[in-house]
Amino acid sequence: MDLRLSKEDHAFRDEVRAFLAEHMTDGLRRAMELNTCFINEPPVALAFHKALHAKGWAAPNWPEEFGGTGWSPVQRYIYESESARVGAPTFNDQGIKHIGPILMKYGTKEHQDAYLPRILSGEDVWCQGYSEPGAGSDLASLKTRAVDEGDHYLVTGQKIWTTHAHFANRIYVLVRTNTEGRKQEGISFLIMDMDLPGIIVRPIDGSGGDHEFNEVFFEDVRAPKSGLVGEENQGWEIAKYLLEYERGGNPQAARVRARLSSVARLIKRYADDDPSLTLRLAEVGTDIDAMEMLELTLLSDLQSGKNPGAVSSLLKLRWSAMQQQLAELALDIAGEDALRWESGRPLYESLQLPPDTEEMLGIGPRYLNYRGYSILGGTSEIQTSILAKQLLGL
Amino acid sequence: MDLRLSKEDHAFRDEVRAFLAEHMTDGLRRAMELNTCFINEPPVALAFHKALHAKGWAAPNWPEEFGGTGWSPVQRYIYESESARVGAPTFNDQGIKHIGPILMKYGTKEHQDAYLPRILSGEDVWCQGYSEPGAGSDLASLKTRAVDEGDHYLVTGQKIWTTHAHFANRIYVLVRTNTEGRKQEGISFLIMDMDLPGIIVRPIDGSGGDHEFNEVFFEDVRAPKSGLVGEENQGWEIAKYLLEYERGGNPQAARVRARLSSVARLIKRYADDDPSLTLRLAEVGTDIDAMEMLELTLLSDLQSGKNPGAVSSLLKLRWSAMQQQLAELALDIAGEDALRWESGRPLYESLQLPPDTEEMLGIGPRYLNYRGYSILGGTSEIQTSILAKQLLGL
Amino acid sequence: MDLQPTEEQQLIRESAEKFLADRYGPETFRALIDSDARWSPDIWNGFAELGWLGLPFPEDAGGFGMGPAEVVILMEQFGRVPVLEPYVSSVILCGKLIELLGTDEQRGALLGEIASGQLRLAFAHDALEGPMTVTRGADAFLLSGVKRAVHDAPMAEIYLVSCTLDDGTVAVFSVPANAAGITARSHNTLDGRRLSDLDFADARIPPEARLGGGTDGRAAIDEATAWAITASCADAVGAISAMVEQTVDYAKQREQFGQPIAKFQVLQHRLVDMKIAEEEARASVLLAALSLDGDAAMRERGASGAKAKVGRAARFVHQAAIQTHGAIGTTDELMLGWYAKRLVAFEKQFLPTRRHLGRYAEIISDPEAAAAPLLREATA
Amino acid sequence: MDLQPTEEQQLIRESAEKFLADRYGPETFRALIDSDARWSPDIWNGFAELGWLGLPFPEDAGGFGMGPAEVVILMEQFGRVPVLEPYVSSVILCGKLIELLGTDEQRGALLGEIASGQLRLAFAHDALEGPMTVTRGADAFLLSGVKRAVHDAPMAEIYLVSCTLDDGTVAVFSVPANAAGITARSHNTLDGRRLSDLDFADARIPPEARLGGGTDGRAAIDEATAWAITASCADAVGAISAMVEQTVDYAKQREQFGQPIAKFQVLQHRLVDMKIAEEEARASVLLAALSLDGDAAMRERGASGAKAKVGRAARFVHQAAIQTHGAIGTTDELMLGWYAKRLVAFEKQFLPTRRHLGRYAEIISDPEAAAAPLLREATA
Repeated sequence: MDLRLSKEDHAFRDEVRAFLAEHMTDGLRRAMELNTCFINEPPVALAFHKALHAKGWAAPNWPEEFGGTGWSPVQRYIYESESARVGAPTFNDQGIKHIGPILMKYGTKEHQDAYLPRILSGEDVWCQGYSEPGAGSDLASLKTRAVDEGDHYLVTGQKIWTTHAHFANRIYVLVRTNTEGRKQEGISFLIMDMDLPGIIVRPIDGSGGDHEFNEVFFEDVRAPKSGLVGEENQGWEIAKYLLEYERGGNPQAARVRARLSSVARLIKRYADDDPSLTLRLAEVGTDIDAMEMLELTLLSDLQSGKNPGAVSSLLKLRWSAMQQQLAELALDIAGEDALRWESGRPLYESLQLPPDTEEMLGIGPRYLNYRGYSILGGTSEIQTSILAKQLLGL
Repeated sequence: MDLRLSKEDHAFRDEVRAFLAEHMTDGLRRAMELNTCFINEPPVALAFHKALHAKGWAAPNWPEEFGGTGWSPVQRYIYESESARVGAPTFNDQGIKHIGPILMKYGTKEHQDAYLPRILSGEDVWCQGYSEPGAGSDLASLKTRAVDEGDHYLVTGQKIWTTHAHFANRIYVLVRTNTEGRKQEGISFLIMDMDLPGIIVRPIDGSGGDHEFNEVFFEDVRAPKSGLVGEENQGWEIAKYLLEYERGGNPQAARVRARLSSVARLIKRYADDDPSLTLRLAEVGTDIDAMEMLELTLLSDLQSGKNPGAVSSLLKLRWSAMQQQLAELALDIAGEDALRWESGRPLYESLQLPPDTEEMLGIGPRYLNYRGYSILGGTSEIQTSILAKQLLGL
Repeated sequence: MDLQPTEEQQLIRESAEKFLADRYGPETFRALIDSDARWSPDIWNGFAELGWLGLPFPEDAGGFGMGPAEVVILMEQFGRVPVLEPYVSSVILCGKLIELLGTDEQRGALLGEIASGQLRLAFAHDALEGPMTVTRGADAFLLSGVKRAVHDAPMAEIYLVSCTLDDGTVAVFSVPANAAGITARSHNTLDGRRLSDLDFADARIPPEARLGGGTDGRAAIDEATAWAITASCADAVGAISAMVEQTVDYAKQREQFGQPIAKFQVLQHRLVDMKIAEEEARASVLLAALSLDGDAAMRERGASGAKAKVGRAARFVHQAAIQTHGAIGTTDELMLGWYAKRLVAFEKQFLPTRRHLGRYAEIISDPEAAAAPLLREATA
Repeated sequence: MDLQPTEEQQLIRESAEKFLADRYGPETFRALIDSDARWSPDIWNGFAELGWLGLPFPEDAGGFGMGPAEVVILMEQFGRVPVLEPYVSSVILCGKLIELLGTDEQRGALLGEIASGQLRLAFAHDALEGPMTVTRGADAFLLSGVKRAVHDAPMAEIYLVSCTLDDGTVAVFSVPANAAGITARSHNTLDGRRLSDLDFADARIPPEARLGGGTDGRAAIDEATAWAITASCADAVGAISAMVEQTVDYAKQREQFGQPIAKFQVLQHRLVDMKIAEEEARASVLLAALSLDGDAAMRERGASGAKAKVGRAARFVHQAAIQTHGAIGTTDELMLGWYAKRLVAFEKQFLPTRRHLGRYAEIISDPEAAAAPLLREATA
């Protein structure tokens, strides 16, 4: 057992670092540091994405035949980790990480030709219409109806928690096409253009002051049947494939380490005299070490062609907790200064202040937003119940 | 609202303090400080109990007609608190706090005349036969059978977790007299002499090294019918009355405060340089303050003749946690010295060491034994579920 | 020993419940949050009419002579709204400071105006650091420097400003907000209120503006601060209790997997833990309140103990309440988000939770102090 | 980057499982616990036959040249018994110290005897304080003073004793346990093992008994201690994993209220948290093991990080396991109580959890160190 990179992987890491050093401009770094949301807003990332696209690195997780990089698991891990370590933005993860893989597996040739290149190029921004007001953790009880009207579906209903619907020009939606039998069996997977008449987007104000989520209403939307992915009523299977992707597909260690490092910097600057804060930092540090080892074990399994087993819920559960602990620790370090509130968003556009004053203004919003880590994408309670089955056979 | 004692109560407190100052000898104090169990062993307390009895204070919770003190709720609180504060022992709580009140409410005149004076005088020591190997939290599923054989019951079965059965000459037992209908409805309450043929006591070694608990086997024991308390099959009602008594009937604040103070002394002596330990002590201190206020609110309600409501589960749950936290904190203060193990019991008889070396040897056993606080007398999980119903209507 | 609420205390609670339910519902709160001022003169007048603005002042100074127990009963109801108006700043912190430190003349001039609703004050104290310089001129003090994060300053007509003089005594000056030489830079706060950083540039303060003549202000500042901490702890208990109540209600009606989520044992137990945290927090506020008439050590133990305990409860409860609500809990769609922000702000005001725990730790690490029962000697 | 166990590593694990299942069941454990010696020469010889007593030593010194990964695999199985024999003291701590510090001659004389099972050692080091005085005589060192709490000393034939000399260097002496001038007072430990307090009264130590001639022993002591900490963390992971497994099994079969208690959601979630703690603890031990071939900073980060993390897991798991078992969990009727005691003892040996957390905190509070990924550069 060994944690050393091979010479080839090490050289690849150097190449990634060189790319990042060139394209992470000061402005981009500041914008990312002042980001208080889970993900960055698409406009921030567009220029960076175009540089990636020009280098052929727009889709690290896609096979070469679809314009991806065709990287090995280790290369992909290195790329994602180095990007996260320097705080590089992501552009349209819903396109690249989610609907892209879905279309490669379940889409027609027409779907693939129409959508995949526009995801790579950055022309299309996607959002995901899954959750509904009455269907959160219990996703399968969703009610948005799609009624077959010959050449189109008539879609009525409501989605909620739709991240960045206000930036997206495409949406993929789970709709109910059958109300009989098991609720999982009447769900279909449908893609639509956001400018279809009857699609209405209403913002949801996060208590951290950010507009990240939306409600999306479908009022008698005539959705072309060409948007059906897979078979009718096959949507649950497709969504499960995607959820699996969502919950464990991406290495998080470097991302959480970057936050650890930035909180370490906060302590040095503002609270060097309080050992209780440093000890809390250290506890999270040991947690990250352990989880990174589990992540690397998963990577090692993948690399050896093994089935990595049921760790995606475990990783989601634990990384969420660490992100929250670090945001909470930052709040405690900041003292009363964290009470000052700037309501303009994005912060990098609203603020004109010295760097360390700016930095304080992100701490409160981030603490509040990050409470969502243990909720969105499957609550910690749900993940724990999944693990009770998967890990312990309960 | 006011926390000041009335002049009369204040004078009473002085009287209690004077009594305790006289009868808490150095030897008794040492024995109590080296006690690592939940309760003290009866022999330690006998002399002290006789002094109490001589003063008419043997049964602070009994009405005067049965030889009790007839104290007001506040006086009783003061007495219990002052006793706990100086670490005074209790003698045969099972007699005075449990079976005594039961017999006053459910016993015949014969029961009362036969048993109550001998509890007061210290001649009788009682133990409680409730739990069984398969009936812990789910007490009502108990299986020990008592079959009516005319002039006696034939009792067969097994009890477990019987505290101090090896000291007791009497036992009160829940037995099954009916196997039909709801399981609660076939239970009777029976008292027996421990020297009846067929009663066998087997010690259970606690992992803290103490012998506090026992299994009690009933092998065709012929128990006189005169031992039936209340009606046949009324046992569950009687036990519930007693459980209510057990779970909230006694003020705990002073007892836990005494431990807080002793842990504060440990920190001063061994770990003055580690602020993390002092902060943990302080957290428990604020917890004790809050719970003592709730206890005093209960007392105030009692004093005004109000029904105090459902707080006994809450008090049990929280005091247990605090006792455990303090035992854990002591363990952390003690460092490697707490690894030295003296297996002789009681410690005050086994040890001949300087006082602060002695004190170290109680810390490990106490930590281990005190894990039982959140288990015995109703687990914390059960208490929490009771509170979900009582406090929140869930 | 008596912890039963008096009839008067019950009346205060009931009238607060009624007034706030009638006049200060979520719509009113949201309207104020969307306003620049972040407070309502109309509501403030209502408080005055009900006698709340003079509640703890002596009757001879236009007040109602009520004690800490009455204040915490009222404050808990305020926290359930949560009330945005500067009650703690004006009435408790500055009002008590004037009462404790001021001359009869100063008390007469100021307390009555507070009680009648005409005057609001803010305390420019900056307990963490005091970068002020004071020069004693011929006929006035000259103040220069900065007071940061003065809560509720934007709605105050008078600032009380603390300064250490050259003789080492601490002076508290009563200064009109619009006095020459004072500039305020105002900010919104995380919980929807307002604060200012005050710049003093040779601001001239006449000697008679010093509270209490030549008396050192330290003891009065400490005592008034203990009152304010206790009041703000009670406010936090109000927010906690509203969160617990709303979370229990939500769990009973929100269905997932075909049943109310309140049926899930993990949630049941968490809700119980939240309720217990509420009860404990309330109990420690009562202890703090009943310690305010004691000596300085007792007051500090009560106030710091409550701040530490309520701070811990505040954090656990707001996090658990959000988690139990799920995604909706992370938004401003319900009042929940505002309670959470109130509690975050609570933890930071008057020094953070862990600093108070540290103060309490210093007291309790003395074994004698740790052993002392809460029931006190009868007064002679 | 490869974290797949090799075939050899799987073999070590399987042979350990088999040997311990056959030869070291609960009855054997209990018989040893009831004995005065608290270890079994027979078992020890079995270890020797399987090559475990020389596992990490170089092949030219009679060992098998295995690395830290193999050691932690074996130790985890030891922790599942839990093995009472002084493996960490003799083989890892003293063995590694001899390997790292000793001259070729000393390595030749001692390591082979350890590997063959003829020799057990204990390290008299007392990291907390060193109340020893050393006088350099004409032909010998004279040692006086006390070494407290020397673990496994009662079954050792040789003590390694650390001393600071007058020139400031740290010497480690290899001293026969029965040498004149040494008195041992032995005690049982909480987890059923043995330790001694050693009194030295002008004990004469010939110069050739000093390991490594004149070399300062500090670096070797630190490195050997990092090995021992890592090994003892792996042992704790074994005890943790046994507790988790037995608690899950118990919850599945123990019925209350008409169903297995494993059906209660609160218990299910706690069992999951226990299992996660186990996985995390094992992962951080692996990191510590794979850091032992790095520089001193990397070793310390690995070892202290693991001690802190496994310590936290150990406490949570043993408390949760006892609670889930109910009253039977507080007794010695099941093996559970012995695992709990093993884990309590683990936390205290080689400095307690919070001291290691403090060490790790010093490292990680540097933002650069905090940001560094675990994957390392390829060696040139």
